[in-house]
Amino acid sequence: MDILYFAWVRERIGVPREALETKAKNVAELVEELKAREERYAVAFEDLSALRVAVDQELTDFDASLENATEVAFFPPMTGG
Amino acid sequence: MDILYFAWVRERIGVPREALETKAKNVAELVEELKAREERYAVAFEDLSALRVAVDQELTDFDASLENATEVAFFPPMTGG
Amino acid sequence: MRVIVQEAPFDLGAETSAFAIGETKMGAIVTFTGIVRDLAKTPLEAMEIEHYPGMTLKALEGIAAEAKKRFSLGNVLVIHRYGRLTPGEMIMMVATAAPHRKDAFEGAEFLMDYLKSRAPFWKREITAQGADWVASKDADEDALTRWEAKP
Amino acid sequence: MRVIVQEAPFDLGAETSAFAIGETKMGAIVTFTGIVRDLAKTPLEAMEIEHYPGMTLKALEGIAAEAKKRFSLGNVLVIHRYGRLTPGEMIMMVATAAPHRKDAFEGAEFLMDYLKSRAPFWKREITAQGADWVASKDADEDALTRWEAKP
Repeated sequence: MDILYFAWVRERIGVPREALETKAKNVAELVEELKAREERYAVAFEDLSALRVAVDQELTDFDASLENATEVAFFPPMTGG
Repeated sequence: MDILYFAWVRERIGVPREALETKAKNVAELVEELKAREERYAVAFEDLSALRVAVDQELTDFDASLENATEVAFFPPMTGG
Repeated sequence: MRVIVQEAPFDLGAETSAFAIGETKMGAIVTFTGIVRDLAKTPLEAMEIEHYPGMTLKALEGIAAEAKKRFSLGNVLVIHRYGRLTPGEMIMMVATAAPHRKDAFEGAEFLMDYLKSRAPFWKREITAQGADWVASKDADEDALTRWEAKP
Repeated sequence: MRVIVQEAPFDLGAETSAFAIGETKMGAIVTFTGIVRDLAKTPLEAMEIEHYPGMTLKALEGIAAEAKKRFSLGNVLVIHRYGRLTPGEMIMMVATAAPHRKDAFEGAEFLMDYLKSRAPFWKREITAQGADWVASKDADEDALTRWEAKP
């Protein structure tokens, strides 16, 4: 599974994307897995209310299923326009 | 005093403007004076709710004073934009 | 503030571009353009717009000044044509610049609502069947209550 | 419907003009343009816009399609830039064509409200003091409730 990071989430984690083998069933489980890996993940995912997530390039929630998902992206609230 | 007519008011009265000596104190009195003159005025001013009036190029009401006024215009509701 | 009343066509692209250039304190530009529509049952040949020359510019300037008073706006542009126009031709445009998008949108909507019912223009549609004055719409008059209700 | 995501500048005048031409069934065109504003306490050197290449176009197309579903619209145009922009440069524009002005305005406002908070762009302001990610505004999130309340 490809994990992508944007804006300050990318800066805190230090890479724009990485490939990961995971058994996480939903986004929240994936987040817990990442947080357990290293301090920089724990810092980036400290406050989930400040984060947004897209699964396979569709905005969704942290309880979204990862079944058949190939790409998950984490980022702060968007500031387009 | 110059009296101006626009759109279908102009068409019904038959002239775009005319000069008039009047002692009318307000617009309503002027309208009565005009209606008394000829049938075409009576027809044009039959339904005042379908008309608008400007005194000295400012939109106003039919009870507006004509003191010091030099130009009165009658026309249907505007359709700009 | 720039208010123009003219018979000649205007260049929407050039006007919009000139309006927006150099607005470094403004984050938002909104434009509205009105076009002669051919929606009559019988094909529309032309739209004739009559106006009140002595009053038109003054009325448009008054509406633009009121918009600047009510909203946080930078520059404001109003162009309105009169005379004979054919379907597809542009009748008029407004443009507003503002620090934030809400003021730019509301400023432009305010201008349009007042232009519709308070600027001395009268439209007549010409078809093969003859000429008909366009009736004012209750909806256009009602649109003004949105602004009258506000402080 | 035309949706463009690009790093290069766009020509607001040419785009607006091309959009409006030949819309004989549409009476109203609204455009919105966003400009890099220099309102920071320390002078703004540049605004950097990051985006999510795989998702951006899809997200913008989804927002534009939703606008066409909700309002009586003709053509819709969305252009959004990314990369490094300096103050006064145009960031993005939307344009809507509609038979009536209300739909044209509401369509453009809908597009803007969703672009602000639902399109994957992130802005960073660069000053002599350093770089700061622009925080999302509660007001932008709140703006969406206007559309969610509607059927």
